[in-house]
Amino acid sequence: MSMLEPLLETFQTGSGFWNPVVWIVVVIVVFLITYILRGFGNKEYKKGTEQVKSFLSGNPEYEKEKMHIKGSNVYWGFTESLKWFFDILHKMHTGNVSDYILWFVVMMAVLFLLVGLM
Amino acid sequence: MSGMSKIVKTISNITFPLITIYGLYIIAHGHLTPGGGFQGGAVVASGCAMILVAYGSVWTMGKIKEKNLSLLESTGAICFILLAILGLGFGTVFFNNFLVGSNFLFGIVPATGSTLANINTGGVIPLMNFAVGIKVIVGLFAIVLVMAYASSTKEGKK
Amino acid sequence: MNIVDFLLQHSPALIVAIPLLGAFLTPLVSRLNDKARNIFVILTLGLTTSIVFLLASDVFAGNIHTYAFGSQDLALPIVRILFEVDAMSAFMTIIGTILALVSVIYSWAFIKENTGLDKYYTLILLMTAGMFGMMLTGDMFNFFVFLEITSIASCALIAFWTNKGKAVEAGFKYIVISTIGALFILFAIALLYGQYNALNIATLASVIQFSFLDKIALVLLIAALAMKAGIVPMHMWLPDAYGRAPAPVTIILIGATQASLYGVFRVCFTLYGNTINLTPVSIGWILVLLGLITMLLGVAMALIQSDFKRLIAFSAVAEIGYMFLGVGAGLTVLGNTEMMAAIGSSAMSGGVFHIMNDALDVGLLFLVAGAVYYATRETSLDKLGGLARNMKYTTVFFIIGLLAVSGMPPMNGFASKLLIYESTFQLNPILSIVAILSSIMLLAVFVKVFHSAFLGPALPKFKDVKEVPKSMLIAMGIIASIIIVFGLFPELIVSNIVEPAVNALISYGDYIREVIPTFTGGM
Amino acid sequence: MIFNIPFIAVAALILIGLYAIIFRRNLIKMVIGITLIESGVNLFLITLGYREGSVAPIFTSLPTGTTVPEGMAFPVPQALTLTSIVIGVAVLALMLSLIIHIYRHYGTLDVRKIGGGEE
Repeated sequence: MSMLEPLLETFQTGSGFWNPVVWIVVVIVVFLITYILRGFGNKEYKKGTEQVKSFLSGNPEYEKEKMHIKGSNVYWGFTESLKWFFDILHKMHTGNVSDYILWFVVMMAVLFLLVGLM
Repeated sequence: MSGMSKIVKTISNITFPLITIYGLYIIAHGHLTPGGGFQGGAVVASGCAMILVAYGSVWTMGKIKEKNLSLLESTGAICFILLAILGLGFGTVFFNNFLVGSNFLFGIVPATGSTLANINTGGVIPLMNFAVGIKVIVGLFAIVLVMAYASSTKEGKK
Repeated sequence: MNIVDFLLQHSPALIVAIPLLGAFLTPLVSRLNDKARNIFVILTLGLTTSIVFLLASDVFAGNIHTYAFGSQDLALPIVRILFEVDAMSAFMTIIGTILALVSVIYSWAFIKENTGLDKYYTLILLMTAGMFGMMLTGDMFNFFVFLEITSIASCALIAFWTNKGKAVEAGFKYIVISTIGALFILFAIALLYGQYNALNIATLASVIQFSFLDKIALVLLIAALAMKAGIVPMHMWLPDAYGRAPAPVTIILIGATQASLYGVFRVCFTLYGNTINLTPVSIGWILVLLGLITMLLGVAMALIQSDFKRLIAFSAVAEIGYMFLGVGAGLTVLGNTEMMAAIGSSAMSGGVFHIMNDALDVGLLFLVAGAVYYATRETSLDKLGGLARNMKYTTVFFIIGLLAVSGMPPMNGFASKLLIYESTFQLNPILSIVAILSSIMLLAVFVKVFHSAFLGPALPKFKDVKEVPKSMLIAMGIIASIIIVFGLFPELIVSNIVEPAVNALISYGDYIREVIPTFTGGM
Repeated sequence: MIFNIPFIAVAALILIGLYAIIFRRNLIKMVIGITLIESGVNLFLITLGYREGSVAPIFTSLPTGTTVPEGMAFPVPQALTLTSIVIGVAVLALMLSLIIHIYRHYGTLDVRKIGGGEE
């Protein structure tokens, strides 16, 4: 046990602490509770009946492949509402190496102003 | 790029040995005069590049295999590092000049001041110059050769 | 004198020399056959790794190693090229060696079908040697030389798939960026040399005055090294290079980027350590500000990417912001013993620990992206889907990487981010709010990837996709297990490895006194 | 004033090089700009090592009456410059070979056309 002691030490962050081992115990307990709760509902689940079908407000179900939300469509609402911000970002990233160097020179000038003159 | 006229080829044939000798001189005297492995190697490589221009890259590629060039190049680099590691083995630390003062190969300690230069000095420095020289000659020539060959085949395709 | 002492004494030179010798022996060995070459490269890096750990164990015990090339002693430290290894250098070399070893193991299967493999392995070893040189050297000019060696080798590797136009273009962008950065670094070195007639970092640090020319040199060094480290708004080369390079190259490229990051820290803390807080506008606050912008913009750009590898590359940009935030927060209170003990040291522990965590987490994600590419020949998230059915191990590794990179407990990313949040909250609450916000957005970004690439119905075109070969699984498994170990025992890692490194940065006087014994100053 | 001319040349070379990289569209001209910056930095290093009336720093075959080491130019900047030139050759070769590949793929050397499609 004395060998294990340094492994189980609590992680001090200066103003707080964090012990992963305790956290893992909590995770295992929560997992067990979830499993028990799942067991209650599992009895009423029957394969092959209407229970398995998905319900889309009465609309017909598409094929499985078409139902998959692709990478660009995830967070569509978020990106749409912040369109002005992402448009600026798109304009920044031109993919042109001259612009990269221009950013470097601009950055250098800003740092000069901050460090050199003040 | 195909070969150039007969005049160019003849002049290149005549000047190529002179350029090579001069480059090798710079490599060999690297520890005494300004110069050394890289500079001499660049001179020799420029001589090789002249042959390349005169005879065309396809002809040169047929004479010299690129694989052998890269093999020779890594040989030069290995020689350099091995000399440094020998400093660890025979001397005390990495890159130690273990030959100096041994009166063996390049082992004489020269007098400072207004003396005439003695080529038998410098310890491992001349040897390292040779290693670097091989690497630079072959490396630069391989770069020029591959570039010329790549652009010539491109033109051939068009 | 037994062999271990001998190796330990000469280890700084051997760590650079063995990969270098191996690099040039590789074309000779590959004449035998391919298997011999792969084993040779792995053995070379394995030997280097063991020497790195030997050196690191001694350095973490409190000894600073110096190694003057070609001389018997430290008689002429101004002229000799000097390697100086303190705990921070040793910490960085451990990261570098783990990444390099994993990369060559992964390459065995990943790159098998390509031609020109002897050159590939030569360049990998050359790049590793250059990276180690940057981390170990104690000489400014030597730092520049190794920076260029790393840049040239990595540029050639980024453009390794020359049949792809995008890869060649990314390689060209990378070499332009790194050459210009390196030239400005050389200019700064020349400015310092012209004033103080020295190139050695310790010698320079002991006499530096912070004159106007020194300020110019500082700005040039920070701007150029920050560009090489991928700080917004000079980060745009990074997604191109990371996204287009083969996955095993990308993972070493992370190490090379972090070597530049190490350069920023070394310049700020050691070279200018005595004088850095003489300016009214603290350099530390500039670093903190850059870190915040980097985090926010990196994660925002990652959110809208549809290419797997470019997305991870942008999140890697965001991760670099955390390191700048943590270490910059420490730099603001450098020289103030009270504040340093209260805030600075834990913020810097977070920042420095996060260097290692970022290398492992982002590295693992890149390897997973490479595995997905290997299995499906596809990197676009719009076309991937349902891969968890066919690639079970890869999915598990992706989940581990996802949790780690977004700072979820119990992975290692959480421990370092917790340190950063708590310490920067005391400095200014806005800092930690931004840090937590971008961490949440990172989780959102990777949940998106997980959903669109691994979940969903089985797509007909990926019906025959198989799990990737063993060597790639082993490479991913090594990193994943290190991530879990670091996550479960953070106190062990922080007190044994991270805190010595942080103390080496803070007490820059020890670094200088190793070469200039008469120097007084530093904590 | 006359001794400041090299420094003015250094500044001019670096600025012209930066101009070429940022505002020229041809990749070859950008590479020329990088080489100009490199020449500027090398010139700066060499100028730092110069002493008025000094001789080359070679210990044998010194002219009679040279004071050692005050009468000699600094050797270190020359070594630095040489290293930097060697690195420059390697970088130049690499950049040009990449340009050959870029030209093959895109059929153009215009920097605005090769970078398209990045987001």
